[in-house]
Amino acid sequence: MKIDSIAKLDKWRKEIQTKQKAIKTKILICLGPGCLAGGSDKILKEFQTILKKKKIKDVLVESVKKTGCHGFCARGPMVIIEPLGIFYSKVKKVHVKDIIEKTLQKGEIIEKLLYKDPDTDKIYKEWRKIPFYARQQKIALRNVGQIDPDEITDYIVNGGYSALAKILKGMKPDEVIDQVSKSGLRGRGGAGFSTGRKWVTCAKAEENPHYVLCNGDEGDPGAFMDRCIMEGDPHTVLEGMIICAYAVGSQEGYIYVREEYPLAVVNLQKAIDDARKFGLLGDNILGTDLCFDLKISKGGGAFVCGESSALMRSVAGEIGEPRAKYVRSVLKGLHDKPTVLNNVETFANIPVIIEKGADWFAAIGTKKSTGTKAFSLAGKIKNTGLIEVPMGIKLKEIIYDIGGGINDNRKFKAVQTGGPSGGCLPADKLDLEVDFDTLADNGSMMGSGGMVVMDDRTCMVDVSRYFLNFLVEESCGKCVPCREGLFQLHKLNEKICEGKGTEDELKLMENLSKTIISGSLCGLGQSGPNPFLSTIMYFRDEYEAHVKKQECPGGVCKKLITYKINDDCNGCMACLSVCAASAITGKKKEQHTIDEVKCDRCGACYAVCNINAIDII
Amino acid sequence: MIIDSNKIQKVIDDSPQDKKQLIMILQNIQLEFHYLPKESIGLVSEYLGMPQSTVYSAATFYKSFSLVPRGENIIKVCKGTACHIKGADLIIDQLYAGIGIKPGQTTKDMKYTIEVVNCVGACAMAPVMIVNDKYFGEVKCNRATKLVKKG
Amino acid sequence: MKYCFQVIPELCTGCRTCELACAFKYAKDGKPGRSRIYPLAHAKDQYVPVVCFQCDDAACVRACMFDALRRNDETGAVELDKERCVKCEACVAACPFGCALTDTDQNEIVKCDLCQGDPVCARFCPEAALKYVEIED
Amino acid sequence: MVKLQINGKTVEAREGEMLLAVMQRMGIEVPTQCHHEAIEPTGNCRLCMVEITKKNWDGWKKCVTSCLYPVEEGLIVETHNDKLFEIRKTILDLQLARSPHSDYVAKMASEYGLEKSSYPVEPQGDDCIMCYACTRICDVLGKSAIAPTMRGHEKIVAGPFGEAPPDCIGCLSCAFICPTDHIKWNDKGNTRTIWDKKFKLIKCKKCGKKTITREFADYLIEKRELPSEYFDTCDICKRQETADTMGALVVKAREATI
Repeated sequence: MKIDSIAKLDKWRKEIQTKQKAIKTKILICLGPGCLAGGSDKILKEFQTILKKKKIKDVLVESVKKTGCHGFCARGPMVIIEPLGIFYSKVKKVHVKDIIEKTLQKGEIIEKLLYKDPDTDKIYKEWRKIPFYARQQKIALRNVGQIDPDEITDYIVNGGYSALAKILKGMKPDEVIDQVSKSGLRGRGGAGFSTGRKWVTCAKAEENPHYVLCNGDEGDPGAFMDRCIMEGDPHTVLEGMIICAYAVGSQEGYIYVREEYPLAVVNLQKAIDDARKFGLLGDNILGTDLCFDLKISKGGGAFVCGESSALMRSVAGEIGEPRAKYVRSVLKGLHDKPTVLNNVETFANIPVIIEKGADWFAAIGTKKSTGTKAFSLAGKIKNTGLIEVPMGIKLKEIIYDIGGGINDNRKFKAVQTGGPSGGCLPADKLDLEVDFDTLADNGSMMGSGGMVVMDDRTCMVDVSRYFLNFLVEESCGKCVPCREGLFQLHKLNEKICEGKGTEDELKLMENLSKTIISGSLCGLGQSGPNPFLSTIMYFRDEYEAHVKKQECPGGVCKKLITYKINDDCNGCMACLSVCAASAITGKKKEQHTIDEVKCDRCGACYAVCNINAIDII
Repeated sequence: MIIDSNKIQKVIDDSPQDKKQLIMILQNIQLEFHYLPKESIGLVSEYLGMPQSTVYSAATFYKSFSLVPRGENIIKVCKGTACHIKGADLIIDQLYAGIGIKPGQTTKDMKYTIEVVNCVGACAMAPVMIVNDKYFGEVKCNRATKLVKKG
Repeated sequence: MKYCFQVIPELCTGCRTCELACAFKYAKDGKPGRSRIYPLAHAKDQYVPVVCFQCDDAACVRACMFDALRRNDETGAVELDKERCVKCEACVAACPFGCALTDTDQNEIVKCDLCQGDPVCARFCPEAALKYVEIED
Repeated sequence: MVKLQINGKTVEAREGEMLLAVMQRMGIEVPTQCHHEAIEPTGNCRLCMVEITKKNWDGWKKCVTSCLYPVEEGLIVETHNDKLFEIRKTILDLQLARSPHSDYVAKMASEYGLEKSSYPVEPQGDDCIMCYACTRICDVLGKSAIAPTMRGHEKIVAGPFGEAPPDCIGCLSCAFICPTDHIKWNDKGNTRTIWDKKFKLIKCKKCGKKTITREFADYLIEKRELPSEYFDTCDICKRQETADTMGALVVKAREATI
């Protein structure tokens, strides 16, 4: 069925609304990566099987909905029952029968499945009230976790494609751009370039054709916001791109998705096929003159392809080596034609901005960084997951109020933002307001929004080594400073981790970093030394401990630590069984010992010991 | 392992004959054979009318392509930031102890291949291991080998 | 204004002044091997000064894959851009008259460029067998 | 025409011209490795970096590779200062570690006071500085027989699978353009070897002198529509042929007038 006019779209929306009203209760089951690993697909099937046999008032098989990531991954798999918003977490397949019989049939709450705040012991029935959710404001993620990403009807019933209808009904392209400019929206991919300015430049470019590209190559380790949007609400990305195409006069677009996100590819493809089927993509969209079509381009596992010129070469089927961008890619982009490249989250904001207006959006966040930002919380933090908060929120609000603080109530050491191009911020920066400029002023960056929290058991020299290793592997190898510079920087960093570094080499590293930053060809190299520079800026004492005293305060660097079993050991044999070096000896129920010579410091024993009977010295 | 060139040709013939689709065609071949057989480089180059070196260059630039046969079961250990600080290395060590191969290697019986991937975007459940597209979160290192063998 | 380089073999006595003049201009030591012009005997005591014809549709220009040979419209000469030349010798192999030459001493391609509009060979030819003359368009 | 300032001097340049070209015209020398007129600039070596600013940039400066940066009206360019010296020196220092046996790198580095690298030297390191001149010239030729393969520090220039490149025609352009003479080749008898591939050299049908490879000649014949007989004889014999043909004409003309 082709929806060939705006009136038909409105009519269709009303029809779906009426139809969906019949389904009073909704059981939302998160099939995001986190919950999926916990077996949420099995839970979904179990619900469907039982409900097929059972007749319950207001509950149909269609009530069971699979959704994208609901955010609170630490508590997954989760089942949410709407409209009451009952939040069951850490659900297992065996619980399904109980949920159906007690909650759905009798309206009883199963308390043991509810969320209990570990600090206050308060039990929450409704998800919206949980502190993790209460502080959030969702714009880009508005539908993620709420709708079935496979159903275009779910998107439409929640107001989807009405922004598109709005512009087609009565906004000129420059009016659309005007709204985007006024909203103050800045690119969510990292650099924070004004989206409106990008669109204006492309729209005005005389060369044709114009392309619209969506960057879904979320390569930053520790970030998964874009993944969740592409998987959980693919139509919002499409709608954002179609609006952009209208504004800049484009007929062809690509979504570049990383290979590591297979589900995102599947869901996006389904969305594209559906949109095409209903006349929301292709020729004469909604019966107007607008013609725009989209294709998915799959990346091949190269971090550097997140860089715009490399991404464009990759879309064109070439190797993803960046080129110097002295002519901006918005003018000479894909196939050397004017191209708008925005990231997934940026496009996801567009429909809301059009719908609610630039002023509404600009009022959220800070003056220079408007709106909200999605972050992925990971690392040694209690409430790992996906969040969206207004810009300007303090780091500590994110980490403590939403994130629930550090695992095992250990001491916070640092938070890494911005991925390999970003940096680590120490405890005295927890009062920082999170926005593009503040983070950059403090030696880190917003990046795409990954936040990895580190506790006192993390070694910052090791963290720097980790990122440099990553960058050495991911450097395309084209220009000398990045290829050779990062390689040497990593080697020197490794020496420090082994306790063999010298103070002169530290100085050499700092000097080398300067050349890599100003001498490299693309953003990967230009920001490559950031992990090193930000850790040495805030944690110089740790570097000095490695260099001067051959000590690793974090207890991580293998060459500088020894493992010892203390008197708490109850002889459970757990450590012995994982010791690949056969360095642990001891009888059952007797204290074990570690042979320091044989021990290769892999740390497996430490990781499996449940009673803290192993010390790192 | 002997791969029938006709089979490769068939995969190629089903793809658009467009230089811009080079990476996609290579992906399609890999999807079918789990790696890029040597012959495929020449066949793709012929099909698209581009030099073999260009095809080979792309096949070696992108990490997801493998030019050597891979095992029946692909084990991916995530080494994203979150997984790193939560002990991804331990999983790799334990897998080495358990099945005797390191990342990038394949067991002699062609049963397992271990690969390290840079973040699969499931950071909230770090450390993460993926066995044939099945995700395992919060992997305890001493259970890694068991999880792999169970599949 | 256009110029044309004329060779009048009838007047050539084989004195080799042209060769020397050219060699002196382009190689300091004046080794005749560096000359771009070759007075060659075709019969006993009969000579032809063989030099680049600056052909209209020159094989050397066609053969050069790197666009290093281009016509100078002012002098009418096909000139070699040394900065672009990679010395692949395609021009040498292609020229049907054997007039793109390799200077093996210097490992360079040498080619007559009519001395940028003042061919020294013509200037020094005692018999006026070589002439650089103005022609009508 | 565009007016800009380089090292305090105002110069005019054609629109679209790269800074490096203007600098070279002015006689300003900056080191370059990957630059060659016959190929498009790519900015691999980063040695030709200059610092640019504009009046309205409020003192903000940025480093750009002059080989790739087109001239702009009002641009203020500095080609030599402490920062640029440091960048160039560090780059050469890094190359010295990677290519410790290269005379080419050693010579350039010594101009920056570097006798040996500050970094751990890779004794196995080869002379390839990854300037891509070879692959770019092969691209211009239209063959792209060799290409950068792998990535990052592992990157090398090679044919597919490190074997003899099927598309190579043995023209030697890559070897000739290579600034460090890293690409090895040899001609022995009738055979030329490069990239582990063997080629037959054309033998002049008159004197037997070896000219270019059969493959290269065939490529030129096909691509540039050149008559194949042009390639049968060597330049010396062709010159003599020319003399003979012209001489015969003179004789004929003389006989006609008599």
